[in-house]
Amino acid sequence: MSDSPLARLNNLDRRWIFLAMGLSIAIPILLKLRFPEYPGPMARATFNAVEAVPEGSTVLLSFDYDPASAAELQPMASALVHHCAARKLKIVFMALWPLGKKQADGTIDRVLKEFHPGYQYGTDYVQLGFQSGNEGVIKLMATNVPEQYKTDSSGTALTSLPLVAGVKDLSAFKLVASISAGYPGAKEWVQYGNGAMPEAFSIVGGSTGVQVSQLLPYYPKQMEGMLVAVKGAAEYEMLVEQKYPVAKPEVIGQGRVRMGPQLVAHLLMIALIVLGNLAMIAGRSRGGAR
Amino acid sequence: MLQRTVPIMILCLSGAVMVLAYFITSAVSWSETVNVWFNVLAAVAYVLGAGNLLTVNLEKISSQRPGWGYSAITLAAFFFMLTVGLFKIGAVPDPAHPTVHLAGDYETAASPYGWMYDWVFSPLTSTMFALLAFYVASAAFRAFRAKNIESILLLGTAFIILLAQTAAGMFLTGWIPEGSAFAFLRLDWMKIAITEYIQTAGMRAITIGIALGVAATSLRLILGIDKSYLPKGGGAA
Amino acid sequence: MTATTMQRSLTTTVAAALLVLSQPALAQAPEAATQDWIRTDRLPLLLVIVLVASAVAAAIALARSGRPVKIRRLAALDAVDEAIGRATEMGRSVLFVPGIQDMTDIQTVAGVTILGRVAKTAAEYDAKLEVPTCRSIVMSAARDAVRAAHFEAGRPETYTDANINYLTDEQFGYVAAVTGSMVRDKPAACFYMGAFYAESLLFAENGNSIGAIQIAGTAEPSQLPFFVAACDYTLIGEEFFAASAYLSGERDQLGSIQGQDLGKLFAAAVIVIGCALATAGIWIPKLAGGADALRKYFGG
Amino acid sequence: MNGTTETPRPKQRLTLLWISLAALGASLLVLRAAVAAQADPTGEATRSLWTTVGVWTAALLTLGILSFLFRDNPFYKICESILIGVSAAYWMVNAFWTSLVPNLFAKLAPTLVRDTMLPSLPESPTPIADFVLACVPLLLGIMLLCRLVPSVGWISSWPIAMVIGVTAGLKLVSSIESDFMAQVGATVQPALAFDASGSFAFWATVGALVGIIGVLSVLTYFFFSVEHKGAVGKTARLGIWFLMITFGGAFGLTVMGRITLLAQRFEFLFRDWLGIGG
Repeated sequence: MSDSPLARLNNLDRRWIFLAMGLSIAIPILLKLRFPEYPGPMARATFNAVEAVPEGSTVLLSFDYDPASAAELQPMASALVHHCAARKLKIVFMALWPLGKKQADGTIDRVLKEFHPGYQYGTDYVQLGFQSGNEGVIKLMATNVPEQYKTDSSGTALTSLPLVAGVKDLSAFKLVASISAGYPGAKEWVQYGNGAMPEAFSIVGGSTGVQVSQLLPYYPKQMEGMLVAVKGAAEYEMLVEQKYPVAKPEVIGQGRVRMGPQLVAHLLMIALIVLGNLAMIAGRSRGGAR
Repeated sequence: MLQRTVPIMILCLSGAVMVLAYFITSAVSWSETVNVWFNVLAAVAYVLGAGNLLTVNLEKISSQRPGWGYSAITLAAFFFMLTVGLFKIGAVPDPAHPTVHLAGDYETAASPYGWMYDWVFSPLTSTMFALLAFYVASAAFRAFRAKNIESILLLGTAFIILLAQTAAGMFLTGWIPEGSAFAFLRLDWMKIAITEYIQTAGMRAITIGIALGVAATSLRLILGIDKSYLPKGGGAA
Repeated sequence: MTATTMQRSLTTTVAAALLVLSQPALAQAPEAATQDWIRTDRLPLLLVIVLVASAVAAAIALARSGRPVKIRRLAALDAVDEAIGRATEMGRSVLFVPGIQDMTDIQTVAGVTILGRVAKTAAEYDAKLEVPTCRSIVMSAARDAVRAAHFEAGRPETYTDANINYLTDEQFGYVAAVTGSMVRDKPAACFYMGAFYAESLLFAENGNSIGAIQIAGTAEPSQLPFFVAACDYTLIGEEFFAASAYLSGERDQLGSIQGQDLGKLFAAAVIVIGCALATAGIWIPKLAGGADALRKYFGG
Repeated sequence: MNGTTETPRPKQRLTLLWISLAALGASLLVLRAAVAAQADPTGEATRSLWTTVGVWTAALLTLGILSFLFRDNPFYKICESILIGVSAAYWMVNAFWTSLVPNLFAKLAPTLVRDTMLPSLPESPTPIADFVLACVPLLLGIMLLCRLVPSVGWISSWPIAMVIGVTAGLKLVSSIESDFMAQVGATVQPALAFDASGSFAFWATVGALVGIIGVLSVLTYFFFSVEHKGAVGKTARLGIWFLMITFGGAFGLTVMGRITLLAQRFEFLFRDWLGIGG
């Protein structure tokens, strides 16, 4: 057989492809490669939405995901909390998913206490925790927060926590962010939170790659910013870190670390598609000559 | 008659009842009730499944067919998991009712069942799932060939989306100003346009078609036109 | 005798159950009496169901009356005979995967009816047909369907339960076992007909690596791209549901496919009229109201 | 029929390799466990011992599944056999405790179940109704199991017929309501778009038109009773193009998630097992 090397690719043992795929994911993980990101319009819109909140205002962060989606969503949650704290915004944490409260606790420990030790519980941030009821929780909070949350997650009455003592309804917040892995999540916040009082606050959302199509219709009208999966987190991290650097980049750089294997593997896929077609053309031209 | 007519009658009747129940106020919960029944039925049917699993593997072992050792491993794993799960061996007692052994929590990491789930079941299934990363690559290499317009559209779209998914997309086209007349050449713009307009339209039409297909299939069954599910001839074993 | 008594006891039990089921309603009778006993909010849906159902029924009636039924060819189904024939020639088996859901998914029901047709051809060719299942009840139903197919093919003696087996309910456990047996037994034809999720590509890529002809059919939109890319033929969504009727070749069933077409015509008409109204409504607000009403009726 | 004598040599060598690898892993495991037990005499060791054994088991099983990519081999076959056995039992146990116990046994014999399995089971206000209702699935189940007895095996098609009938009825309604009607309704929209200031919006109009034409052309592709010729053929062809773009896009969007899955397995192998790259 005297086929050209390209044409011979048509009979390539697919195990070489497997090996290439394995290496393209393993090596970036082992070397913890971080590539620069080029923030897209959605990430920039999210960044600008947080920047637009006046210093000292209160924001509401809803952790609507569980450990299963944490790989995709935790990096953006960490960056968002750091961004808010760096801007000296008061943060109220809550969760529409039962396991979301744990995710929020972890973020408070790893980001807020680590990088912003000055943040005091009760005056600078409050953890409301999880309440069942899905969109019902949002609906009630839109008119009456103390009715939905009588206490914070550790049982302290809201009235004895200065930050939330005076909160009546959702209009107390200047920004609502929902990091969500599905129902209930950012979509419900738009429909029932923003729907109840369209002018009171802006909404930004984080989403997994799978359910992004559900949220696209709301961006950018009802939802000012949107972060999609690890990629969105990486872009947003880039913006946040440029303006508010941190001592330990591994906490706020998780998105970009996770994008390392993604970038290499995606480029490999693209190369494979190109190679496959070149091989086909090479093989075909020989076939035609015969 | 019992073998052909009765099943058809059962099928038609239960189908028609479920359709009507959806419109009758007092019957709205019927679908939930039936759902619970079927879950119980599926649980009872495990007797058949487990029986089949046993027969097949025991037969292999007793006749010493090639690979009988693997059958033995399957059965050993099966019985171990079944025993620690059904009898809740090593389960953590319920603090409210410490005397009732079977009320204990058998799914925690501290019990054998939970351990098996965490360190055997879960890594095996998630690695099986992760194999897909390799297969998407080999499928892309093999199947995405520009043979005709259809395949060019298929691979072209996949190509654009793959590029737009990473920093490479912004690197290549990010310099095109967003407000300009050429903004549609930006990969992030293309990705949104493809997913939001073309994919939405395609998926909508597929869904409408599927809905009609489901409806027609259901009608064929309820009207007794499609009887292919019925057994014919002698007793079942 | 036992059968009749059993049947009688069944009827009484079902009657008792129905009585019990309606008890909560009876208990609330005082208020219920003032309420509607029919869900009036669902009447628009009822109307559309009646419309679709009567379209299908009318098409079936027309087909019965002797009107010629023309259905376009479906390449994937024309390939079924060829694939099984090839497997027979090569002395290899045929693999049929009826999806990973239980019989409570209509896709599995459709998959099992297609299995019946495939099994009939396989029985005629005397090809070995392997059906691994992911659910116990599907195993039972598949055995019934394949046995019936052997009877229809006039070869009941060649049927055996041994090739239709339950493996495990776990999605990836099932995949591990099926792909493992694929590379070991090297079936020459693989059919994937039913509800599929992430395993679609695992099957299709392994089937390809052993050189099998692969024919897939599913109504799971998220998995269609993988089957389309990696299989030789794919029944896309609605085609999958038409397949069992198409393969049966019976007039009634073919008629019902034409009924589906009437349903699509209806959908297209609503879309065209609605969009025209909505577009005209930009200038004439009254017409926009008409489009809104239409959209609201359909719950969009 | 003795297959082993005919087994080609390379295969035996591979088996030997796996066995020695497994032996090496096991001895390392024992060593590490022994060190751990000595370092931690407070009793926490047993817990961490089991976690260590767990990490090693999981790592070996992960490698076993991955080895399938190279070729089918005994290591994969062992993993496959374990997975079938464990997962079949897992779902059966799951069905027993979440379905049979609360929905069948608790209804048939509430007192017994409360005493032995579910102490927190509340008293039912309608015990007799519960009992009768629970008999239905029990009866269906018994009929299904009749297939084990050849003489009455035919009766097992009755419960299957009921499952199919109920499914057909439920899906007929739900597919028309949430798929057919909702999607048709969502497609109804103006074909021209203007922005807030009232001027013509080019791209939004293109988007709206693409949406409407896309749905109609793909629907045309699905027509069965008309041959795809002439105008219908051309429209159907356009429909296929829409389908191909839809599928290509979906394929591309799925890749990221699949890579994440594999990256997580690698992270487990590197960090939790080998302790590198942490």
